[in-house]
Amino acid sequence: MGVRRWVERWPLYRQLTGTDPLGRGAAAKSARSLTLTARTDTADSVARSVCPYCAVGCGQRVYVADGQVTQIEGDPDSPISRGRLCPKGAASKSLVTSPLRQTTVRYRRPYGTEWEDLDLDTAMNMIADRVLAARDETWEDRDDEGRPLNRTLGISSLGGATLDNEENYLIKKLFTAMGALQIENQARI
Amino acid sequence: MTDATPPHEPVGARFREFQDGVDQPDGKRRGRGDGGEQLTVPPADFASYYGRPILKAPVWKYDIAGYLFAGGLAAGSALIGAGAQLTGRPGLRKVGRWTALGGVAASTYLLVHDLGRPARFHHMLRVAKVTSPMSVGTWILAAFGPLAGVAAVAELAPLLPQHGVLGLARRIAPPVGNIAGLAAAATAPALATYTGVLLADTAVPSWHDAYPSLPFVFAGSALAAASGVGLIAAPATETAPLRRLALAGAAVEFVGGHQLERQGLTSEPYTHGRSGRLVKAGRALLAVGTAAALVSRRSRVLSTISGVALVASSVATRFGVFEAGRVSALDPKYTVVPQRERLAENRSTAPL
Amino acid sequence: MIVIQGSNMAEAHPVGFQWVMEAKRRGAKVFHVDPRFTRTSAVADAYLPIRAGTDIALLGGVIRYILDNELDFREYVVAYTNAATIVTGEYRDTEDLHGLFSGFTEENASYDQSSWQYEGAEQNIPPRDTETQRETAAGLEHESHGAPVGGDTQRDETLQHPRCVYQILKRHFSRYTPQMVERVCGIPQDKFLELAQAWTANSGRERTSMLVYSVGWTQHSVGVQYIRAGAIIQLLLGNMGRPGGGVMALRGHASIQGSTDVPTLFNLLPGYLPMPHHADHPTFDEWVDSIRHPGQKGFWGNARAYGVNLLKAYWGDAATADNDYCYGYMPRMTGDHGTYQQVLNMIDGKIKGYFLLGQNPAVGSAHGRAQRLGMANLDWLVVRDLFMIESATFWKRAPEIETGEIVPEECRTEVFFLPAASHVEKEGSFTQTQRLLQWREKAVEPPGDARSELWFFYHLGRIIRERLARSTRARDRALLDLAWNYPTHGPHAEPSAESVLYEINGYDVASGRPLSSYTEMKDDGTTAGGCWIYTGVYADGVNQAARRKPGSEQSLVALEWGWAWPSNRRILYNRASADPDGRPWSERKKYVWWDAEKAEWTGYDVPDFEKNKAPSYRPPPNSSGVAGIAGDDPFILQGDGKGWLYAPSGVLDGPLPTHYEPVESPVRNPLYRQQANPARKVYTHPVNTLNPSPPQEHSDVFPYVFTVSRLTEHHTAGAMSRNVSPLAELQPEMFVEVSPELAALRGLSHLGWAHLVTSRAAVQAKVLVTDRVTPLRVDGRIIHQVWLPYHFGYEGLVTGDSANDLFGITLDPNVLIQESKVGTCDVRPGRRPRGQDLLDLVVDYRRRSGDLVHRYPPMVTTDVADSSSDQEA
Amino acid sequence: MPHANALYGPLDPAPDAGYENPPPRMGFFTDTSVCIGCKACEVACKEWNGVPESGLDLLGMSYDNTGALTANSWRHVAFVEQPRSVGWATPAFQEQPDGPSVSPLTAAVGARTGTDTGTDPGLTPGSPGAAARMSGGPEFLGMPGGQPPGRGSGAEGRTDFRWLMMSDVCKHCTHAACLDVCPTGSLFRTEFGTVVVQEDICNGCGYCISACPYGVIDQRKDDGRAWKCTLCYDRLGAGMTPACAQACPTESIQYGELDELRERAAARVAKLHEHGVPEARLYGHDPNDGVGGDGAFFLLLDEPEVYGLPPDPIVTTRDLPAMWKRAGLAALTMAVATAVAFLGGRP
Repeated sequence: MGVRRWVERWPLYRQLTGTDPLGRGAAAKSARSLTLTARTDTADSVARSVCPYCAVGCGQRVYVADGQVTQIEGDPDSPISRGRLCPKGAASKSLVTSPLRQTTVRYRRPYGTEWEDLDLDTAMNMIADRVLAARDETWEDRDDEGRPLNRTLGISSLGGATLDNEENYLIKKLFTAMGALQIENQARI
Repeated sequence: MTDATPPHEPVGARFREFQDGVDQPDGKRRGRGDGGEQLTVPPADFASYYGRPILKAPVWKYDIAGYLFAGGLAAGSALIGAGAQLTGRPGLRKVGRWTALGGVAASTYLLVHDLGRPARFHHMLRVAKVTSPMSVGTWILAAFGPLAGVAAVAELAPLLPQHGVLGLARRIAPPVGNIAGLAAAATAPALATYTGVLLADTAVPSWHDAYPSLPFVFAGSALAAASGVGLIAAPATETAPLRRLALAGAAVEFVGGHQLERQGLTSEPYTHGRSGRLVKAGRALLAVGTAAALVSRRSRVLSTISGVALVASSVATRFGVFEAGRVSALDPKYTVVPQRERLAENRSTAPL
Repeated sequence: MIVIQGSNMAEAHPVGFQWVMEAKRRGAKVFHVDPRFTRTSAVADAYLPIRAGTDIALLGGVIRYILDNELDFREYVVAYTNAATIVTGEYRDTEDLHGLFSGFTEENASYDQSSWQYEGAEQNIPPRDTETQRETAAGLEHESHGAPVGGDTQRDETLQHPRCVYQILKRHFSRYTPQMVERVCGIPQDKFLELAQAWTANSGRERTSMLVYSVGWTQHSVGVQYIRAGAIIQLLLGNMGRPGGGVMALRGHASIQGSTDVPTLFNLLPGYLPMPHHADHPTFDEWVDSIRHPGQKGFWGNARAYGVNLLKAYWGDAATADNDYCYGYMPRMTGDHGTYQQVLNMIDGKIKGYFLLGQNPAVGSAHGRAQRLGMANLDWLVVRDLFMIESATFWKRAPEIETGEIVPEECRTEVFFLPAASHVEKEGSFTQTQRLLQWREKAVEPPGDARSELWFFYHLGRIIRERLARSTRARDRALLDLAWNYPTHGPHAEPSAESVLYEINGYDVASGRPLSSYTEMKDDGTTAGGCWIYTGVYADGVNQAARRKPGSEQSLVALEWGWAWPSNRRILYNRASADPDGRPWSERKKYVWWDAEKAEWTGYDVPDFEKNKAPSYRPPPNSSGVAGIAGDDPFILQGDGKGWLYAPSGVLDGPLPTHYEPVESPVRNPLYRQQANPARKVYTHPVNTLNPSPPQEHSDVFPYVFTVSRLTEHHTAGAMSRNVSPLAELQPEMFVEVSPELAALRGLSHLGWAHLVTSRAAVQAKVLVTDRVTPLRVDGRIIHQVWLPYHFGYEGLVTGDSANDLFGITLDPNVLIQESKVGTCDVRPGRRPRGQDLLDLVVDYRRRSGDLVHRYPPMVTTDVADSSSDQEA
Repeated sequence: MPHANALYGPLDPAPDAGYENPPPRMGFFTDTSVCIGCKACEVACKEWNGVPESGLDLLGMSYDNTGALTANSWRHVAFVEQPRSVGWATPAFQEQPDGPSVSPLTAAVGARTGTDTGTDPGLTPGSPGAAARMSGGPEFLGMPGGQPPGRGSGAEGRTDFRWLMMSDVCKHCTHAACLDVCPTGSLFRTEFGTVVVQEDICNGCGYCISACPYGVIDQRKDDGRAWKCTLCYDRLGAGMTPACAQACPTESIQYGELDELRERAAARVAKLHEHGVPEARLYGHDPNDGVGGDGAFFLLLDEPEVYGLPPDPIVTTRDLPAMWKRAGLAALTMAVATAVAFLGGRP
């Protein structure tokens, strides 16, 4: 039985007995080809997303298997992009899975010459400390004529325009409450 | 800072070459702008994409040129072995059979070594495709190799003890060897000539256009080389047929080679450049070897010289032909110009 | 017809360009105007090479062509634009003042706008102090609405009155002849006429033409006026508010539109509400009144509600009518706090800390050296990005390390690099270039320490509020009273983005019901909403931005894909797609129309008009707010409901576009004695040297024009493409494109090296000599232009010098955007020197071109004879 | 029995390869007249198929830094700058103060970039002379003006200009030499009529590489195997569009049933001819051509060789029967010669 199956799977046997005597097609099909599937078909989930590059707003479908992004391609449903992507959009999977992505906090101490590692919680607390200190040091309560200023000019921020509306909203809200005025964005540039 | 030429630091190895050429002549000439000078590049009579080859040059390494030689040698030697066997020349037979085995072993090694994935050599046996000279060749080799092996091993019979199981083998070996030797010889011409098809059945212009002649060149070269080995190694008393065979081989190769040079533009690599020099050297050596063979008669020295020349000729021819193919694939001229001519011809003969 | 100018659409917006190709397939003609022949030009029906920075001269030429030949869409122009409106007799044009308008004050280099007002409206509103407007980039407030106009205007619908806008326009543009266009722009007259004829021939009842621009227009010291000039043409030809028409601003980043709508900009609050100014807006009422202008017409009459809702959204229960909804918590502007002012302040040691959130100014902002020197003089810097970008590693890898200007051991800046989540690792909405909000679903968890900005700011706020919990200081009340309770989920306590969107949308305070339209916003504190123009995105408790009904199952307008502000309208001012009586201008161009039977506006899109306001409606005298807009006034967010050919206020550098040379130009302005924009924003700072331009001496030290832009294969400052292998390999090295003629002149060879020198920096690049770049004949001289991509920096898979290092800092006065599309430079063969030699080279250039540190180009040059009488050598 | 046209001539390849009732033959029609050279096809292909990087080299061949189809680039966008008119546009640089065109010279310089390694995958250097010729077009015979660029101006300067872009790909020939010569059956014809390398089979013999008349298939040296476009065989199986065609923003790459694509292409050519682009022509569409027609064919605006395509490719196996005959004859000659040599000496 084993031998027989082995022989039957031998392309030469299929050549001699099947429809493909020249061995250029059906007979030559390999085990991998016989079971080949598109990985979009076998993905665990698909997220409907939007391209992060320019402002055209092309629809993307993000395919995920085992918690990893396995494919990102254009969403044919999008009336804007009709499933198409430019080279940058088409490279989105490489963008999010790039081995060059930084995934840990890095810290350069004053006058340091190398990066150091830092725990995320520690970093958050250190940043909060510095924000509060800078704010206190540079706080302006009122102008020369006694009109309110309620602000600090000791803190700046420059945001990229790939941030979400919700993120921008919280950034502006927090900084405004903090009195930090110098909040800027790529939109200025 | 003045306009002194700044240091050049090539960003990548690939730039080194054009850095040399680019930053100097044109730039300076244009910079001075003293007029009149022609800013030209060598003219070409055909269009192309940045002058780049249309075809991919064969990725085969010189393994394959070696394979062509070794396979041919094996085939010719098997024939000689069989001839010697049938005409009662045991010394020559032994040399023929051993050379056949050596040749086929070497060629198999070279063939496998040249694979990108040598461990998958056996995939060659998945299919048998008449459209693939390599597949056909593989099956020929699969037949020839064991036969040549058996024939050669049979020559070891005298070394076996007279009695016992091995004694039986000692008695059976010669007839088995004889059958195997004849069978190997029967497949040998195919082994020697299919390689002509192997090269010709490609898009490589100088190879493909040479399809009528390459099998002959290779057949002749195989005979010459095998004769050469025989002239060197076989007892002088048994080499008479080899002189005739060398002559015959040379004749066949000369005729084939002559055709190679008559196939239009794609002959150029066979006559010019390094490949052309190799081919020419092959022919010169062939002439020398054949002549030496004819006059050598009883001279051991002359026979050896002849043999070496014939073997060297075969090596040179194979490498020359191999290289000519590479050259013709790398220059878009050999792809575009003949195709353009063909189109023009078709157009002029097409009914209006 | 599609005119693409100031944009390389095929390269920078390839997928959007499919619609251009679709139109072309259906017979539309595509014109491309650009300093160099690009991939857009390659498929265009006509390409016009232009000298960088002269677009207004070309557009002015088209305006003159239209007016001279009376090719305007007269019915549209009379009814829908302010062409008939009469302007005060005080007004003086550039024709009278050598390129200045009336009202210019030299001391502060700004205009008093009162002499630009409509007749009879001069005293109605005290024009805001223009200098303050400039410092606070007040032009940006008009992204959602026009500047105010007071009272009723006087009109002459025959357009014959010498002071009606139409006649003023005609006179203003009278010198923009085809000959002048050729002289200024280097565009041959035939080519110009081809454009002008096609544009006018393809506009009217039956046909429309579209105008497309990008940052090729905005990044100029006269940037806003470029767009004004384009808008004037589109209004004159009746192309606004109609399908296949309009002015398309192609923005360059996924949510850059969102970043202005829900701004992270110093001068704006969400929904284009101004950030309070210490002098102008000391109280809540003064702030509100400055927005709504009591007595004004149009939708800004409800500004109080928008303001109250924002403050309620910010401070929740703490915001009450009694405390002016916590208006007192708001920080106040005193002047320019923009990013470039900040950078100069950093260099001067005035700023302690800096957050960079997915932004890479070391490469992406003008004057890269100033950016890096600024960052090297901070106490601390927080960089949040996907990749290790140049702005995070300036302290060890910047070019200034090599020159010794930054020494790691002496640089005190403490740097925190926090990895950010990518677009598939968080949910949220992007607003794309057509104001369309689209929701992204989260696909996977971010890796390692990577987090969203939402997470970072929510938790930073949480920690800060915890630290201050026991504080009794007044200044901390704003933080402690902040409504900062967002539900979180998941292992990292990620705040819910939908809950933030819900707050942005607005809700009824008592019931929590999401508002469905900004018209539901109340000014009594019973509703709260973070961004009034986004109200409706969460209507009915449904995330409208997440709607994804396939395009194939909808009309072309696709109203059920995502959600566009305002009110899901896809074409703004689409009332103009119907004639004054509410009938479509033509069957071909039918879009929105008045259904008399049902007495309502209807059509393919959401009508941008009050649904039941009949075309015949005329406002009663002295009406204000929305009621003041007539039934045939389509431009409902303009004070007078009209499309503004002439802007009596709101545009700080003149009511009409005027060609001024770029601040750095090799050419004396051929049109006027006034060389450059007299109202531009200038920074005098030792680091910010500017190359001399005529009529200054030594402009010949920097004889060539350079411009920069994008490649398809890369994205802005390069972090998102130079770190991505399949993109990096497609454009692997910094290069400069030069014409064969300049290559011959300067001894450059293809694939050899060249370096460009300005008074700021020298930048090296591989040379691509190409026919795609042409010299131009400008005012009798040959002008050479070169082009560079600005994507390269010193980090990533592929690296190179940054083109933005070449630029100085000069800004447009209206929106404070820098002039980074044109500058002058010298071009030299070979690589640039390194280390001290590099500094010496730049210093030498500065010396040869005069002592630039102390000599800025004069703001006003009207006292210097013009070019026609003072031919330059 | 094999079809009479099994080696040459018009043929529906899938049934000939042993598929009973195969789906319609699928293919690409690449319309270069609407290509904007964005290279989305190159990237989308790499993303889907996991194709490795192909080198970080500035080649100076206009915007082409890929250079050629290789084992690591299964789509390749060619860029050609020419001082010629494109039918749909007015002359780009009319009345500009230009000297003569520099395109031939830059092309000649670009030709010298690359290495000799052939397929590393790498890029073989070209011949500068032949490169210079590409930007002149077929009727362009001399070199550009005899003086340095910039010297002349006005009428003698360049006025016309066009920038051709074309996304090249495996042609999926009806008669695919690579497939024919493959000794392992790694290369095979799919039910969709496409030609695919089976990566679990290929042993890197390299024969296909010499056999391809288009220079498409290539060996990846560090891997040993041959690689090329699969026309996204896995996606086709799932009823999806190949990655490149799906991404293409301007429908330059169209995917579909080959018969329908051929009709569409003919209509497009007719339309272009009508609109003043007489140089538009199809390439690889004709079932009667030397490879039996391509599964991926093109609309070109210049001669094929300008884009790096062979003008009249013929599948090498067309001549295979004749080759075998010659080999048989040679073999016979060899046998006879041997016999004569051994017997002839013994009268």
